[in-house]
Amino acid sequence: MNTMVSATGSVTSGTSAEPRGAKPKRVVSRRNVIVYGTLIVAAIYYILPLYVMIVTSLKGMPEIRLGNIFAPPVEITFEPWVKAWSQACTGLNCDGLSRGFWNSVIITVPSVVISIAVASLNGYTLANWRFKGADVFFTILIVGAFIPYQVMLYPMVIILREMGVYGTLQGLIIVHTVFGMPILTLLFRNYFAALPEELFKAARVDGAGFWNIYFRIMLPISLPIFVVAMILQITGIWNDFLFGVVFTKPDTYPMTVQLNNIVNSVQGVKEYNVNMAATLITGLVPLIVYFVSGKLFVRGIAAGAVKG
Amino acid sequence: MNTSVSVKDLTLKFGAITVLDKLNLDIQDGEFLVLLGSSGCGKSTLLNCIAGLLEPTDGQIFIKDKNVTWEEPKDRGIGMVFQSYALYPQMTVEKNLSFGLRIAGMAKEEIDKRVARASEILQIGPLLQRKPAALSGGQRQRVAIGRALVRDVDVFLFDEPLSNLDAKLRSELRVEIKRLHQNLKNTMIYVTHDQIEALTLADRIAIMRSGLIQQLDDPMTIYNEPNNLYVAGFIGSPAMNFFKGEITSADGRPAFVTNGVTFMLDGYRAKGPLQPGTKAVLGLRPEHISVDGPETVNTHQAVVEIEEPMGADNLIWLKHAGQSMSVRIGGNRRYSPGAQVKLAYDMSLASLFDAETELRI
Amino acid sequence: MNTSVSVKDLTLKFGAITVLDKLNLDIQDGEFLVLLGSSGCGKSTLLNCIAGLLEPTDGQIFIKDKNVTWEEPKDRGIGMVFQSYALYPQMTVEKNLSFGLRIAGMAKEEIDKRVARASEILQIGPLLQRKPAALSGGQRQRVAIGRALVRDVDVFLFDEPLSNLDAKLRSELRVEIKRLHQNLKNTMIYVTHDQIEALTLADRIAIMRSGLIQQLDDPMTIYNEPNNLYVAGFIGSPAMNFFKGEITSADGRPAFVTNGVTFMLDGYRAKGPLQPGTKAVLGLRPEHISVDGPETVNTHQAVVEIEEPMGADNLIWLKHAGQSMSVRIGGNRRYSPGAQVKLAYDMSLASLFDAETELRI
Amino acid sequence: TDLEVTHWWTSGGEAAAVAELAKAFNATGNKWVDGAIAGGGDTARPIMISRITGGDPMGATQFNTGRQADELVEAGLMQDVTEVAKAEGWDKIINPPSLYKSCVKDGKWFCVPINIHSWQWMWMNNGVFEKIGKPVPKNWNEFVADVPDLQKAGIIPLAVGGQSWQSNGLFGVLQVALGGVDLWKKVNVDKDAKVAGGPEMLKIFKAAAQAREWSKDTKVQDWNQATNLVITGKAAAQIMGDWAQGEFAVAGKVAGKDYTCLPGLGVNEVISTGGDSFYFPKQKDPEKTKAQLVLAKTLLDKNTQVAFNLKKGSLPVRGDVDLAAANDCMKKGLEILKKGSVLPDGSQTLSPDTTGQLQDVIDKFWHDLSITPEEAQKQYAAIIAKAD
Amino acid sequence: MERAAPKRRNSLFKNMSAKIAAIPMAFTALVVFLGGTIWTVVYSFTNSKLLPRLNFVGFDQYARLWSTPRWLISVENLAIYGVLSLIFSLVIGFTLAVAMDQKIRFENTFRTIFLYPFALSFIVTGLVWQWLLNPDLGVQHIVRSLGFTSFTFDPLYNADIVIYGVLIAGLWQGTGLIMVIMLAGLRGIDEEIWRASRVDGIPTWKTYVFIIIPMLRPVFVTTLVLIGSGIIKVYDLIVAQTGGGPGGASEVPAKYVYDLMFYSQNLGQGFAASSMMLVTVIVIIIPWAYLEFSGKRAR
Ligand SMILES: Nc1ncnc2c1ncn2[C@@H]1O[C@H](COP(=O)(O)OP(=O)(O)OP(=O)(O)O)[C@@H](O)[C@H]1O
Ligand SMILES: Nc1ncnc2c1ncn2[C@@H]1O[C@H](COP(=O)(O)OP(=O)(O)OP(=O)(O)O)[C@@H](O)[C@H]1O
Ligand SMILES: [Mg+2]
Ligand SMILES: [Mg+2]
Repeated sequence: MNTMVSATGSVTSGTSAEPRGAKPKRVVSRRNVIVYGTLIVAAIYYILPLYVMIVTSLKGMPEIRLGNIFAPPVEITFEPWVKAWSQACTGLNCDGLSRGFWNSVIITVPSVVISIAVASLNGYTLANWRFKGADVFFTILIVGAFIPYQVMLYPMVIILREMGVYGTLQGLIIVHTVFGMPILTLLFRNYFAALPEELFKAARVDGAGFWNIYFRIMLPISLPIFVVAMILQITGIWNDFLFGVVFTKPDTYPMTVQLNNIVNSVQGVKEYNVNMAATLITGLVPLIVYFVSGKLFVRGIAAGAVKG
Repeated sequence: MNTSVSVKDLTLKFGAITVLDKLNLDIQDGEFLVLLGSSGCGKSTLLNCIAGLLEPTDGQIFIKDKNVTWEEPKDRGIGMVFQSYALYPQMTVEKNLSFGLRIAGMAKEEIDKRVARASEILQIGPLLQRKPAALSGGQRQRVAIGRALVRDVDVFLFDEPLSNLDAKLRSELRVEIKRLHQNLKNTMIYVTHDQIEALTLADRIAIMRSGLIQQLDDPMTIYNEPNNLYVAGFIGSPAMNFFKGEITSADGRPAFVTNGVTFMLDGYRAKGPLQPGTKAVLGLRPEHISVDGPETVNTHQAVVEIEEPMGADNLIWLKHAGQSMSVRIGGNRRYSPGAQVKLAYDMSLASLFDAETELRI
Repeated sequence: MNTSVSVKDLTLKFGAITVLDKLNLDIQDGEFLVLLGSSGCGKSTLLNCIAGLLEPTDGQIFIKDKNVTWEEPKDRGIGMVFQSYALYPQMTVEKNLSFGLRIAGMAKEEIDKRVARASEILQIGPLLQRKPAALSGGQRQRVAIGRALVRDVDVFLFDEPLSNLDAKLRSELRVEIKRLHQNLKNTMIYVTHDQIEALTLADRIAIMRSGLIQQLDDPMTIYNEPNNLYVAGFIGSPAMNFFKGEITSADGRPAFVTNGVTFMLDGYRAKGPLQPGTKAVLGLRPEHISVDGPETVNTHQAVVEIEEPMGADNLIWLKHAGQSMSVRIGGNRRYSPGAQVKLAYDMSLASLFDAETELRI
Repeated sequence: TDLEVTHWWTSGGEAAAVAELAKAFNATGNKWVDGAIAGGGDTARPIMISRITGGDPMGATQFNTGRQADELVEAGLMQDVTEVAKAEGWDKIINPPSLYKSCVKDGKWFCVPINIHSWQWMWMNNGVFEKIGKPVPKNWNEFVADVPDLQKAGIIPLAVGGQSWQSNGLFGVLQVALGGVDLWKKVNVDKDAKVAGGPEMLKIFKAAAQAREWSKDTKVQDWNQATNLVITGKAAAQIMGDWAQGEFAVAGKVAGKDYTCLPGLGVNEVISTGGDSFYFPKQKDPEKTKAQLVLAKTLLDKNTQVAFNLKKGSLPVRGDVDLAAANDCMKKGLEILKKGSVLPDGSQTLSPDTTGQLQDVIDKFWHDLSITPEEAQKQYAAIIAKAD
Repeated sequence: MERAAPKRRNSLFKNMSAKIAAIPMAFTALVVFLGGTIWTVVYSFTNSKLLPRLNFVGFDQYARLWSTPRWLISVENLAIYGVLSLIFSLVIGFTLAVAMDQKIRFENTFRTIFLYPFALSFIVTGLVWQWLLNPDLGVQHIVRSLGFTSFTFDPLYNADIVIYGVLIAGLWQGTGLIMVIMLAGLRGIDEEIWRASRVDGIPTWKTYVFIIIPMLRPVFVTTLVLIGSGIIKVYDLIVAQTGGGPGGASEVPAKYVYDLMFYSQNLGQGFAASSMMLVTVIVIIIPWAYLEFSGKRAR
């Protein structure tokens, strides 16, 4: 720029060569290529299995036998979905997943509610009503988060037996509450600890006790973390197989057990299309929960997980 | 008049850390007491002990002559206003105000009456149906006070209620709190680390430092006759100028020498005889030094280093007796750096401290 | 002297919101310019545009006569100090200072030299091996300045660098920044909403309001002769007292009437002839009113409502001409509420504004 | 009375067989509540055991005939069905008698054997051999000779699914067929580590090493998928228990025409008498206990035995039933049974723990081609030495 | 005023409600986790078979455990899987979070895509990837049918690389959550840090590496807890995808425990393996949890 313009002078007229306003940007910049490239490649990796499942579930068996699992269906059929939902057999029962669906609902709803209620109460107690020994419980819980479920299976069977609730819905709810507790308690504790302590003090001066503060002050302002806890528990409990199968009976088997039965009961050839449809149907509830509440989930995560 | 709040030998430890150490404090009925001190000195801790939100390790607390050391906060007859206001975000203003009363199971009409009265006093009538998020800082503050007001308590506790506000609002609300106190005539205990707040609001100020009360006096006494070096340096902005030196006598009169410069102590009201040879610190407030005024027994030359015009006033920083000092003059008098000025001091307003004990002499 | 930073017709929109609207500003070489305005008026936005951290929607920016509108921040010859300091928390002070230089591939000796110089200027030598978490607020602040310093830039940009500090520290660091400017003689642009900072630091102050500069002048002019009602009300703490009324003439001399009270305007330096009948606003600063002093042409009676002792000064709030007003008097003069006082005004220091255009008349 | 019955029979043929049991039981005025758990015994057994020990027992449950439920019986968790056994004279009708030995503890009956499953079979697709222009092999050695031709034709000579019990079972079959019954007994019954480490055994390992090469292109997990490879002609043969027959049946294949079965690989024609038994966990409700006894009786009923075993492809436990409808292969089996060439099953002679350990060794040897027969044999013998 | 002070309340009854509310937590912590652990450890010194019996045999079970090739393989697999899963989860999660943080278009869409696998169970994940990685059906089949007939990609049937096949599926399921947490962390970083680094002229990637990552410590801690607890528990995925095969090449400790306890009916051995896992967890976690969650946060 050799024609250095005096800044006070006639710059305002500005030649077109003179930079002015926003710097022009190319759409296909190197940065965009890298960023979107990364995202798209990753997106393919993540979306591919879902694509394959959907496509396969819409094909007939002859088409599947021909090969390409990535090819879109030539002839779309909903037969596999119908079969998976209401006709697939396990042993003598040929009513597909439909039976398990309501069992799953009956198991999931109270388990989610109770496990979250207990965990949020734990978090609240740990964050606001610290008493001697509370930290010890918490440390044990955190370590408990690392214990494989299989290891705890036997002791759990014995505990439930001694409590006389083995094989009942209550028993299963207890199991889910116990094993959901470590992570959920951690989340709730972090969340409540990040709330201004003065809120708690103000309520105490106002004469509110433990339960009043919990129900009337803390609960109403914890929506984000409740959403996170709910999503984690709904997916966790809905997807649970081990406890569902060990702690229930055939007529109360959840959907995952039915799914396992359908997928693992091979009748001659593997009916991939039915299996895929069954898989999709089983995953549908948590998937819907995710798609609906994705934004809230991210917000809640920010509130509960990041502040370590 | 009776004592309203009385703290006896209060000690509080967090594990090994002693935050309050055998603290004693008596507050009169209807008094406005300010606890002033730098961050971390234990002000909030003391207030929380009085409120019953922290359990003291030792000692007793009396409110209205009743030993409340082990009472629940709600049974102490106190109301509290917090720094962040701590309004319940999910409740409307009205619900915020009435929450405590509803918890206590008070009759609906009585609640309404009290809320109405508080909202009238604080002029928040039109806001009653809003949620805290829809209020400005000042309005939130008023609601927070209202929450204490409806509970009809004897003692109001404030924990830095203005520190989150900007300067302009702060000075407005200061006046409002003062007015409120004049109307209600409750006992108020107010924690702050802003000395202007302390000076303007308090009937008495308790200056705290690491869990101990350094001086408990009315604002003017604290400002003009600080008990010790810490109080002297803490109060006043710009801060008091300090000179380290020695007491001597010149012409048979007591004097103070520092770096070869002599200050005659004529007019200083010493607490006892001034022993020549005592190492001492002389404190002079920037506004008690006159510049280029009539000569007195103490008139020195100095050079202007920096000028800080602050509108109404002008603060000039000078080099004197080998150290930097500040002098406050009228906003319309200007000195540029390098200018020579004549300084004169009024020793009746000065403070003198023993260099060792740091106590006023 | 040359212009150091020059902003031409700068416009910036966030979507539909226009934050800056064809703003023009010329800053001289070595000048200390303060951008003052209430929250959200666009100060930071303007500063970020100058720094190159925000892209303007339209307009140009010149630094040292070079058009830098499209330059990267690092190529503009600017250094910036942020409100939160934005120190890199995991690096020692030394690393913080040198990181930019090392990235730029500067020779080791040169880096060391610059760091040494900066740490000397800012007296942070002993802190060089600490991490930011182990520094006090004031020390962090200095490191943040140091980071700009080592880059050896022409223009320093400060975005409310003191607003996170407590009052005491703030006033100390203010002096330090002023001293730094006197030594370095760089151009400095300083954003704040604290008027004391603006008044004490600035060579010139630009008062901003919703993206527009209201007045650009040296501090004394801004304080004593505010351009318009907004500036008059914004600057000064406690704020200027305003009276709404009308210009008349009494005894053939210009006067101002409000609520039946007449103020003679003798000594007021009007910009033009004062038209009787004009609706106007009279502004009187609290410190320009004398209480119980010698009588002047303007002497009124008033009743004290509240007293706010602030140590060095005493602020009294009075009821006068049907409204509340504040007057500042010496810290040792006390008035209790209810006292009758005599007020006298110096009209040469008053301000008069057209009630409609809000401009000074 | 409703009685919940758990089992792991979920494949096509198995389910059809269970339906016969259910039908018979329902005909007694009770109700069979089906509790199938798919995924095989490995998946199902932990669940069954948990429920029994957890105090929520099912009405009846399948276990493999053998030692799997011994401790449950010892712990007193199982219903004593001696009453029915005596009345029905089970000790006389069950053939071979070795079958019920594991049901009887201290003279009391705790379970009902329901079928005989033998591992000792090889299944071959006749069409495949037609394609390569060879006759269907009559024994293992002939099969070995055909392997190169099969491979040339792009056919997997031997289909073996990925699950570890499949390779392990196959190894057992080789042991009996190529090593002889005596060798097998010395190792599996007498737990003679010397024999297990001896040269005879090494031959078996070498044969297995050959077989693993032939099977390595079988990229399926489940046994019935492997069977399916044989059915569809992608593979030539599979060594698998008689339950594989059910798959052929479901696919509409006819024994002798479409496929051929070789008991004992055509070398050593024996039947190992594995199988399934039903146990009856103790119930609180006396009504249920009654129903359990009814079920026990029903299971050994002649008609039930016939109907069930025809569908299941297994052999009945009663020597006195007429299996006129049986197909070619089953008849071969019955013949051998009549001759008394029977062996106990591995699960009757070895504890599940030992079985599991042996299985790990064989499984690893099968899939890791770098392990030499000698190495594998050494580990194998070490486990036999410590076996219980 | 000299009246006797009211008695200090018995500290046991102080905050009674809080203590009552903590009963489920105390029960879980003490009875289930602590009690269950102790019970497990005690029985690991017995020769329990199908049912737990107090028939002590000293360290026999441990001696056998550490001489069992399958256990050794399991431990080795867990180590490989753990280290790789940790590294890749963090790297992929962070990379995606960074890409998502570039003010991109369709952010919601991308986030949903990355996150949805987390809604699916490991059983489903295992099945899907078993199909995709099946050489006769999935990726290998497709690439071969495109003409690259020598292309081989059958991790699930190759003992040497089977654990990587499992890893592919594990990452697919879990990295979305890590990404979201990282993203939340990135969004929480003070904008001014970015500005400062731009003024300092530090390239974006260097800012991430030298400034942002060190600032995200608490976020990394949370993700470590999540990934770590997931790794130790890995079981369903293996069972659904490989069943531990081929030839036990993808065995993991949790599966060993389960199989020994229920399949081999050797509880003592299963408990010994459990105890080994517990000891490892405790040795790693307790000091860390102590540092991370106590003291510092005290009020
Ligand atoms: N729960 C606690 N555990 C340990 N130490 C604590 C705890 N709470 C406060 N302290 C310590 O006690 C001292 C006094 O704290 P306090 O909050 O009373 O100070 P303050 O005077 O209110 O300060 P500020 O003006 O910053 O509010 C501080 O040094 C603080 O670190
Ligand atoms: N990224 C953005 N998108 C939309 N509006 C914005 C954005 N950044 C700032 N604004 C708006 O622009 C206006 C000016 O903001 P700016 O930060 O410059 O104010 P400021 O004068 O620095 O205030 P403060 O004193 O609070 O820092 C505000 O009204 C703000 O809401
Ligand atoms: Mg405090
Ligand atoms: Mg700003």
